[in-house]
Amino acid sequence: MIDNGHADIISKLGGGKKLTARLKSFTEENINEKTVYSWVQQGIPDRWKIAVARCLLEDNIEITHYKDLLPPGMTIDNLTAANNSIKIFSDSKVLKASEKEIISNVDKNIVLNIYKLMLKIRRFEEKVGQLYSMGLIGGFCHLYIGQEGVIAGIESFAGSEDCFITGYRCHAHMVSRGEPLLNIFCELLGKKGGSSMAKGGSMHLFKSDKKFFGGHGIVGAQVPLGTGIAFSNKYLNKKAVTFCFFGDGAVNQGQVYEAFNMAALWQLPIIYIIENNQYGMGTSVERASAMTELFRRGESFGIKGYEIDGMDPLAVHLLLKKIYNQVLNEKTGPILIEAKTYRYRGHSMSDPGKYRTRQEIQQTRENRDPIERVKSFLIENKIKSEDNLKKLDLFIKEEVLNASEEARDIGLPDENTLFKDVYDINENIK
Amino acid sequence: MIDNGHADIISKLGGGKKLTARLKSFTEENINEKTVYSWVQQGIPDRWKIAVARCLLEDNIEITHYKDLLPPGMTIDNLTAANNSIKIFSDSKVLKASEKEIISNVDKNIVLNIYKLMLKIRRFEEKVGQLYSMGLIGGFCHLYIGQEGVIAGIESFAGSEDCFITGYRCHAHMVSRGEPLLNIFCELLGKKGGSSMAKGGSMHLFKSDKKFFGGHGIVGAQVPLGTGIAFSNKYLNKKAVTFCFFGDGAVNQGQVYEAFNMAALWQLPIIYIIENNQYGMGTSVERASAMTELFRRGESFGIKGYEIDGMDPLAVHLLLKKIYNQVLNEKTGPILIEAKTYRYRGHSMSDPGKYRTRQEIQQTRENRDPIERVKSFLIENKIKSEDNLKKLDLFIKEEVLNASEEARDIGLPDENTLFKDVYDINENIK
Amino acid sequence: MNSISVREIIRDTIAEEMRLDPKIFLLGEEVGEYQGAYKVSQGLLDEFGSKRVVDTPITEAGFTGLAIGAAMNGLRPIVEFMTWNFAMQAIDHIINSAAKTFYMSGGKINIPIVFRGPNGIASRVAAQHSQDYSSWYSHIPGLKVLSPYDVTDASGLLKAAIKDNNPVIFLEHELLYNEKFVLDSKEETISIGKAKVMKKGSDVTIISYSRGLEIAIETGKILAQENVDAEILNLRTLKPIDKDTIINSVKKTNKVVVIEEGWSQSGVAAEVISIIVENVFDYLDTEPLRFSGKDIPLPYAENLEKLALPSANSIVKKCLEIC
Amino acid sequence: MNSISVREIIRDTIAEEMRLDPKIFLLGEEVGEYQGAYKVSQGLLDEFGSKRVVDTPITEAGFTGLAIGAAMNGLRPIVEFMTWNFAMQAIDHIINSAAKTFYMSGGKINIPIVFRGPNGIASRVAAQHSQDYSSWYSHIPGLKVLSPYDVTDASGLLKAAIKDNNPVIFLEHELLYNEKFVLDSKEETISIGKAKVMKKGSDVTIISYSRGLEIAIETGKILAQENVDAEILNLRTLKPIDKDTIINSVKKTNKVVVIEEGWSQSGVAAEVISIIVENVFDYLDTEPLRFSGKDIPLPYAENLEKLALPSANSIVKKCLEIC
Ligand SMILES: Cc1ncc(C[n+]2csc(CCOP(=O)(O)OP(=O)(O)O)c2C)c(N)n1
Ligand SMILES: Cc1ncc(C[n+]2csc(CCOP(=O)(O)OP(=O)(O)O)c2C)c(N)n1
Ligand SMILES: [Mg+2]
Ligand SMILES: [Mg+2]
Repeated sequence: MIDNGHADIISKLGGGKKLTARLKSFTEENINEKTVYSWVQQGIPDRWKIAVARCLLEDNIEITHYKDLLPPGMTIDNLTAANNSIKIFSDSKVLKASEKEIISNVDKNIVLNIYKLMLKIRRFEEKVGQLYSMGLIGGFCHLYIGQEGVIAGIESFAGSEDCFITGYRCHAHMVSRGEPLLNIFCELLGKKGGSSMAKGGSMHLFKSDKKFFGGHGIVGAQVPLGTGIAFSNKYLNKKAVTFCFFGDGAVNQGQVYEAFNMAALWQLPIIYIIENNQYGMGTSVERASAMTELFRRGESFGIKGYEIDGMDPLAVHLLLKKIYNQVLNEKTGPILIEAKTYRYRGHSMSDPGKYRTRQEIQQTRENRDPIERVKSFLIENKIKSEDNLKKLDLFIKEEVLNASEEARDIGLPDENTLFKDVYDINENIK
Repeated sequence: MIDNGHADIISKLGGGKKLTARLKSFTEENINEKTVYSWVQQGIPDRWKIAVARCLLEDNIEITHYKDLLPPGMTIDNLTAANNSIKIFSDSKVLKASEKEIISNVDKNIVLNIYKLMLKIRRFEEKVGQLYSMGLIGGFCHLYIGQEGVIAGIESFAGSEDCFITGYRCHAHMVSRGEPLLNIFCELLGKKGGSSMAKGGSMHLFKSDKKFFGGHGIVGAQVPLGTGIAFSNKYLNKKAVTFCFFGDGAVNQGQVYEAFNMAALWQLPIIYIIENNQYGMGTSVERASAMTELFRRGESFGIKGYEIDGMDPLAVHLLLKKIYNQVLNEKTGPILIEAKTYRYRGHSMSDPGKYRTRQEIQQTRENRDPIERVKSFLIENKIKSEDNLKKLDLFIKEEVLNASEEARDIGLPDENTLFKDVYDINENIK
Repeated sequence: MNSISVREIIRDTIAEEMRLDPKIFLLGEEVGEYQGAYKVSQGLLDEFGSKRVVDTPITEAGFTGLAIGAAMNGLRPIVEFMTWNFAMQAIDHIINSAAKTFYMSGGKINIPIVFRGPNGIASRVAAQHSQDYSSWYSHIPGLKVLSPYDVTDASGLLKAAIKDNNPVIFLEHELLYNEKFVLDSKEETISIGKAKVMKKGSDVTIISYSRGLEIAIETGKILAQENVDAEILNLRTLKPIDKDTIINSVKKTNKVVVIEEGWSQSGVAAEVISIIVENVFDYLDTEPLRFSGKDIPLPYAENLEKLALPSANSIVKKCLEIC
Repeated sequence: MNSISVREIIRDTIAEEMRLDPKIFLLGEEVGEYQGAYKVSQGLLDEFGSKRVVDTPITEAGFTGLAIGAAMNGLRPIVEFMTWNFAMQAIDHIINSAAKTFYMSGGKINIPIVFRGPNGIASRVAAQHSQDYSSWYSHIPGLKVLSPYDVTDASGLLKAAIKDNNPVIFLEHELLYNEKFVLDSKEETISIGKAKVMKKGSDVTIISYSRGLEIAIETGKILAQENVDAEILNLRTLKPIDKDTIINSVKKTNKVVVIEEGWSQSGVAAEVISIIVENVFDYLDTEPLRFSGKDIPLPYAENLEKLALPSANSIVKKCLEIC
């Protein structure tokens, strides 16, 4: 008899008889007392070690003394978790797509469209930054530069009935939903013809015909609002998914969890997307969040979460499309996505940005830039030549420049619009 | 060669060489390629099945085809969880104490004190119910009858420096912290000498000398407030734990999670106690909460949770005392407790209570009543005789009656107190 | 004619409108299976089912935001707050997400939504459950604020609120729910923004709204015995407030008294008085008077609670001094 | 004498008080490592460390409740709201947990806490970031509400606020942060509840507070050129409001103009005017005037934003009509 302590274990668990009964609860197969008694002499077979270990844990018996009960791939934490998962068990996880998978599964045109959209957003935002520095844009102005992969990856599969909502960092969503750049520039410059009549400015952009519901200034507010949009789609039997974007700072707002609970309770068709750019203003995720695996922030409310690399727009396309289809077609209810991303610029145009090093930004730009990443993909896979892409860039730059110049030439909004649209003067007559 | 599909598995995982490398990441022991190759013929040994299964999962390969990889006690959910637990892994769990443990670990005097306190609370609340029905108490009035085991179990080990805070269902906390019954009755009856000068009434009781901070009417508000009390204790280096009580309805309020996050981030000495009496007003937990294992509501914020039977006050004493000591001495940071309990009366005195059956209440009373439970314990373990306990009850009833009669004889508060205590007119001079 | 309670008329009006438009739904705490914390929604779950009568978790910020989001996308929610005190948890959404969005979006996104529930004091529920939010909400552009007194008000104003394409704050009063009145069939619909002359008079104008009107009416009766003929105005709408009706009455009586249960500082009476002095200063024979709730959190004790609120007797006394 | 900016004086005052009492601590979003979103707390983390200068997650309701809880148990928190707009998320705690508790507990639990941050409009930040909460907070018993204009106000009032044993609302103005003034050493401490006569005059009383005072002063200067001698009052404290100083000034000038950036309905001006007509109606030569922000959510466009706010020129015109 090898002294592996197994006899001891069996006695601590109340003897062979009791143990047999308990082990039966773990399996449908027939296990009899005799077999279990035999383990006193022969040791517990590998196959049964885990079940025995769980019994020990359940009884608060120190399991660390019996390390050999745990095979490779199993830790005490894992077991404890198994023991405690009484009903649900979140299978939140990190999603990854290999280059191979992407090559064989993503259409070339889609790759190109993603690239174009990202580039358009980047060039647009760069121009906005310039105009702001020239004093032509007022108030707060939050650029999306660096994060383009997230929206472009999602836009690549979203339908026109799908709904979008986000915070104040909303220029990219307008571009992505197809608003003419001129109207956005006019809004930012506070001109006639602005997409919000120059009433909202940078933080309050909307495109109702393409179901983009803004553009909200209060951190976290868009999460219940987006949940309500999903509620209305379900109520109206519309086949549509709502994409609700918010930041790693917003993720701590209480109303987010009130919304999560209702979305899960009522199984609403919504995908929450945390754009984790690692800072809420000047505060890093670690300094703001006790639990930094943000994709697991829905678990306590029964919402499955996935982490994804938001700097890999093709992976976003490939992997989130699957999830999107489940939400749309299989009515799986809400899903939480944490897209790891990064912003190269300050929080807003007025952020001195002393909370992070230049090096950190530089390295991310060099190693993880979503545009460069897709560019290499296009070239390496011979979808487009470098030359081609250069021309494309010039073309987009020109488009952006023209729109901005045109906007600058337009006048201020009419003064008599001051009191317009405080109230909707139409009456709903049924 | 048995066709258990193992050869297939190994090939799907990229062959023996690749697999060997991956398996090494699960263990410190030496495993070599030859061994792994041999599995193609001989099958994967039980000991390695779990690690292999995790590889399959990681690669999104349908594991259901390979059921024999999972030994008793291990489900796919468990494995998935194991795969996804990157950093933290909650070991929230259900706590239980056997009668044996209680007998050998709980002092007889403590049992008796717990009993006395519960009885005092019950008789007090019964009298309050009577007075309310007679029209002598105004406004809302929420009785604690049925839930006495929770507060009594906790009071049995709490120190005088420890802090308490709860919602509007707060009479028991006053009794438990030792406020003379007369003052509480005066408050409820709106009389001079009321513990809040007859300004607060039933929902707003406070006992600052014993660190009971109320008595709050806004569902959930006490959770950040309690967290702040814990913050101040840490700031002031006081050795004290804060007990913050709230309901199964309150548990959905967003501010609860804002508080959880800060408590975990700053490792505050606080024990959150969800008194899950199964209804928030007329709404059952299932109709209000997507994830009904409320003790796991802190997991997404890095807070460990325990479920406990709140109808078993001796278990509350025994098990929570341990946790309390950890929080107090080992500075483990916040803990979340879900105490399963039940209220026999309506939500408030004006609740018609049609959302549950009489039978449900009756059964709980008969089978789970915390007072009856401890009474039996006292008698069975010969700590007190039935007769003894009867006398005790009479004594307490008399005490309650006297206090209530005395309060009824007292006059209304002076009218000139109307404008008193709107502001604290003392100045803090340092 | 039969009389009906304010509680019932609100329920009936909601039901009537819900029958007309499937996009209208009611949500809030305990509105469904419990039949409403104050039984206002009694029977609605039975008639309309749980899709349209939605019990929410206790998460005011969350369900208010959710309802506003639903309104942005084409539904017409009626949000019941168990009491308006709890709406403070959600007030950011009411103001920032509902009131401001139509303007901020340049008219793109309208929010047809009604927020309703009991406002102000109840009986003996103490400070946290007894606040009157009339002046706060009527301070905010983008909102319409309605404050019914009797069943005619409640029915006509609620219909108008539900049909309106803007966020509407509908301030009920718990202590009026049981009051019975005869419905005035000539006022089936009421325009938002119009006050009502409840009683014509020539000596003094008494202005109030909601339960303050009970005091106003009582004051009027006592004054009548003293041969003072008071005109009594029911504001009905607090925003946009009906300046014309106020002004015209004061032009006639040259004296004015404003009654409110809420606190006085920057309250509703302060606004009414400011409107009057701005517009018809020269018509005033004497200083306008206001009678408000005392400037304290509402106390629990019966005698103190009573003292904290305006009473007809003290108002009559002052009126007789100026009349 | 050297001048100093409002931003700096607030910082210096906080630091001074923190040196005196270890129970005082500052918490809020970005107050520490970032040195304050508007740099008001610059350098404080360095001096006092992260125990006393606490960066919070973006959870206004949570950290406000937490600070109030800490105050209940003996600390003296200063809560910075990045702007007061975001305090709407926390307003339930400010009102229900802070303002009402001392009274509700019969004087057992006091809450010594200061809530501070920029209030009202900033430049071009649009409706959700531009609300003036002066009248809302000054409506609430249990709160004291302070509204500094210059560095003397800011320093003296903030000291008084931090020393006070009650919840104090301290409404700063972003567009005044950079303004420099010479500190009046005769006013090292300022009593809460007292207004200040900024300029004596005999023809008309102009009353304002916070940045409205800039307009008031400008108005006064232009009027002087027209030989109108305006008396200018700085309210300083909005609650409890200083009736005596207002009344005494109007008794002298017999004419009054009130300026506020906030909305007019049940605003601060409405209260000031009501106080005047209630108390010194007979002293008034003509109707009191109020100039408020327009009754709309603040628009983004430069020209519209300007039009939405009161301006000295239009005020002067009206003043000349009544003087
Ligand atoms: C309720 C509220 N609190 C504070 C702010 C000020 N604020 C604006 S953006 C921001 C940081 C948000 O960070 P995150 O959610 O990570 O989004 P990101 O800016 O990184 O996209 C803060 C604190 C606000 N707008 N609303
Ligand atoms: C913010 C807020 N919303 C609603 C209410 C009304 N209300 C009072 S108690 C209650 C139910 C709370 O249930 P739970 O948290 O389970 O506590 P219990 O009453 O069961 O002890 C509700 C909805 C309130 N007081 N505050
Ligand atoms: Mg961020
Ligand atoms: Mg409950």
